[in-house]
Amino acid sequence: MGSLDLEALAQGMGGKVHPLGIDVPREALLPALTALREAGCRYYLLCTVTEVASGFEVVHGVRDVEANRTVFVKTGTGKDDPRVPSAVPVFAGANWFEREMLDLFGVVFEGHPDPRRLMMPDDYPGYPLRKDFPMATPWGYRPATDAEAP
Amino acid sequence: MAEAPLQVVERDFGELAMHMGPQHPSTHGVLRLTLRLRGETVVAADPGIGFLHRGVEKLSESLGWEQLAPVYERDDYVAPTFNSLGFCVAAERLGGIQVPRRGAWLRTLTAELTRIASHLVWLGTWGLDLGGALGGGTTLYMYCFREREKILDWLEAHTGTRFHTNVNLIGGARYDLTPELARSARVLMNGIEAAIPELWGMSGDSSILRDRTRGIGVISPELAQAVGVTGPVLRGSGIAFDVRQAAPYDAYPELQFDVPVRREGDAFARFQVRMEEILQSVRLVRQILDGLPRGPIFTRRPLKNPKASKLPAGEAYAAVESARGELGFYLVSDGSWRPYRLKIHAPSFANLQVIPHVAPGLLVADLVALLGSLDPVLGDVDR
Amino acid sequence: MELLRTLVLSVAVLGTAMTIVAYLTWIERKVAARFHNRVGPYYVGWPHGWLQPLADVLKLIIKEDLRPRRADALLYELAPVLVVVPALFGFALLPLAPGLAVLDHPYSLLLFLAVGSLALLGIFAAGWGSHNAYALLSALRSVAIAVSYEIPMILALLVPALLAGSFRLDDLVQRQTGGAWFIFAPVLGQVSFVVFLLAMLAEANKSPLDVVEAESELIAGYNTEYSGVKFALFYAGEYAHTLALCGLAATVFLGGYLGPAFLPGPVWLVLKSLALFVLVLWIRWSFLRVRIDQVLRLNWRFLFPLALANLLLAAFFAVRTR
Amino acid sequence: MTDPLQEVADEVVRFPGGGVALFRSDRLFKWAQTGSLWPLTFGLACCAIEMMATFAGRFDLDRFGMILRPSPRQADVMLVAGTVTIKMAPRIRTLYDQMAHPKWVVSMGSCANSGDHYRHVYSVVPGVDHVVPVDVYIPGCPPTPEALMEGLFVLQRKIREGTDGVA
Repeated sequence: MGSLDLEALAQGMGGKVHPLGIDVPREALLPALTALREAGCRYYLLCTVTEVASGFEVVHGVRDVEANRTVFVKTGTGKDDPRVPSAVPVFAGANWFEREMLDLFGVVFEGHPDPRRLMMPDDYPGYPLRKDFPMATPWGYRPATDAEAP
Repeated sequence: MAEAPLQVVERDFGELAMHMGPQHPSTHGVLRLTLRLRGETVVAADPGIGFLHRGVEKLSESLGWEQLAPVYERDDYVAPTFNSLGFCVAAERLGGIQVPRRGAWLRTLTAELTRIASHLVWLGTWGLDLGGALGGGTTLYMYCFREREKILDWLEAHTGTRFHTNVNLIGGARYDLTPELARSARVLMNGIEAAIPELWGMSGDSSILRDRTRGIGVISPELAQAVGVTGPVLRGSGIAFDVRQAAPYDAYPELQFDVPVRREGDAFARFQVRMEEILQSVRLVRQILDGLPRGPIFTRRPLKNPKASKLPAGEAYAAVESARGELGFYLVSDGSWRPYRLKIHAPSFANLQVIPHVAPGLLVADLVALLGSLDPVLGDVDR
Repeated sequence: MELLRTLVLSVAVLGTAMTIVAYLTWIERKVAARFHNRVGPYYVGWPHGWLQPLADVLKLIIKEDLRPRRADALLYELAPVLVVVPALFGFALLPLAPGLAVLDHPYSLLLFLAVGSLALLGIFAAGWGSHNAYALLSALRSVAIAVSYEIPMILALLVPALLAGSFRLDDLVQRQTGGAWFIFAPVLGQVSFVVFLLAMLAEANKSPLDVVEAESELIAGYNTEYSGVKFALFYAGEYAHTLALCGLAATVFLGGYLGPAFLPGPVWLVLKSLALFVLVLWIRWSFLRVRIDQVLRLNWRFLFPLALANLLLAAFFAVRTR
Repeated sequence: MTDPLQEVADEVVRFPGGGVALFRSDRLFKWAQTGSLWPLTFGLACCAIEMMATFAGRFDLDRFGMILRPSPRQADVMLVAGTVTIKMAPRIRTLYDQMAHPKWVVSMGSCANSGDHYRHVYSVVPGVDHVVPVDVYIPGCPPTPEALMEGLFVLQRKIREGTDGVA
């Protein structure tokens, strides 16, 4: 799958090409991933989120193992409504990656089968990896006094 | 008083919900498996992680480029040098920094030695899983750790610490190799090569291990690719993908080695892949010792003041082949003295995702065998 | 007068048995260390840790004796006793010298086996009583294994009984005088000894068949919830049960107290049992663990038919020579 | 390290004329407790690997009577080896409460001592002493096996001389 297809694919989806892969609008994310899958990128690498000025930038990494080519599919979301369609229907491997991003960034993945927190305790307030989240938030563990000990 | 009518209570035994972990001898650290069992058979298994989440990605947004390598070494603490190597390779790709040949070869030397040590820890703890702390498993664990101690002694002589060695710098290696160390490394490799048949005899040859691991936790190539498993788990399912050959870094373009692959995709296949990888690593170390080039070992001295070292703005993704698989760093830099955003693709994180797909139908004992064959390290998973 | 003799003899036998059982833990740790080429207990009781068992037992005694709140009180407290008493009872039946045994019963072989399997009740009571999922799973497994391995064990013991023509252990030993130990019987002896050995491994849950107390899967098996004295009882009960079975094997197959004159009878019995115990240790510390369904399959598909065929062969052989 | 039995021996008071020997019982019990300290397997992070190497053949803590016990009921010492996170802390507290008295806690490695370089991270408890009372702290990241053994000897000395563990 040569880079040429990337150019055509990006134009087709109304996005553009960037050094690590393609950048597509939110609605075109799933069609782009499915197209890449058909073109041979069946290996799911990772999903990450970067907080940029305009909001959150969700990046899915997929790879064609035979052709040894890795494509990063980016889509941007607004600051106030961080909603992105979930890639789990296309790639089963996205499950935990997306749950981690929900847990640490608060980006909501619509259609995710099991949207729970992955890393932090379930009742943890706030999203730690956001820039506005102070590093040493004192939501620490306060030891159970002996009275509460089971 | 009239006899109470005998009630026949027909009650389906139903499922027993049970937690395995997080403090459990065989879960390789703090992993909690929420199991639904029907008798001994697993109906559903949901791994719960986060018990060792140390917020490394948030921490790395407040540390300078030079200060980060030692922090990442504590992620995958069974094979530490791969983490700092992965970060340095990614930072060098982002900043376009050249690494001198001798420095690159030295980095590959410590990486391959760490791979052998990590596979020995895996075999030892897998023995404990399959054989129990008061049984034959401990014998396998003792023999594996005896060999590993020799490697750790050599690393201590070369770098000063047993396994968090801080050998890798952005732009080269920190410690040079003296002739005596090269000689003792050769003796070390002969020792390891002699020990592998003995370890194989204690584990691979015993029919008990074969019966316990053959056909257990079969991962089909399609599932392997869809879930994105990596390393020996991926190569155990018939997909010959190794970052050292796909995207070679440091000294690998100039070294000859082959990548062991198995078709069956079960726990025994992964066992065979890792055992052969140890032998390949021994071969690699010997090639490095024979052909070590002369010259400097790093291009830029590690700067005392972290604010002085800046990397250009931009994004980069680079990966290394750690003992557990593809350890990738997705760097986003805004040109300042510290990274803007950094995502670590942890191999154990991807490998653990396969459990809910493969666990149903296994016995509890098989689940332990499957978990051992995936070789997860929870520091790597939780970051 | 009779009562006094039995009392003195039983105190003597029980005393030596318990000290041997205590030192079995030391033997096990030393033999295991030898397999791992390390040192094993050394500094507690200076030369080679010979006071280690005393330290372990004393520490366990002064530990806090606790019971989980939701545990079933009766079962939880009774379980350790139910495990230890049947194991110790076995020592009463083993003949120490011609005609000298604490309890000389015409069917002492069968009595030994009957009481021996009572220990299973204790294990199941512990598993069920301590209200812990792991212990429950372990209790279910122990019932499955013990029931299925009783049969080959009994069949294996029937062969020497058949050859000796009596169930009295003393007669069995008398029959083996002059070096004609039953293990040397042409085919029957070796096969029944191996079958008995395997059954013993499962019964006393020693690896590779120790699925009952499989740490990696079930933490500490049925004694997960026990601490202090009760755990010490379990610990001693398990070793006593193994030593009793080794003693039985020595009596039935290796000619109990028979041996060259320079050592008294009982010492020969002890030496042979310890030799068998070290053999069990050798097996325990060198093999990985077999899975629960493989343990049962090994029994029903291989051990049980083999024991039956062996018994038929022995019956045929016995009729021909009688 | 003087041999504990020697100390117990010279405590023996020869009853004048009679064959009876008097022991001060707490010396004997302390000798038993230090002679068979059973740690609870509680590996969290890198220190767990170093702890396993210490229990392996080369450093072999079995020489001092220490066997690893998986269940908290049968353990005397809780060896906390690794970073304590806020998600793991309640479980550490539960395990500590399940252990039978007299019990001790050894905090191994600077992560357990004070949280080390993860000290200011949102998900890390800065030191296990926020969760359970600690008897001995072992510095190092990770402490070498010799350091761990030294820490356990200090615990033995503390048991022998100091307070009898946690009340």
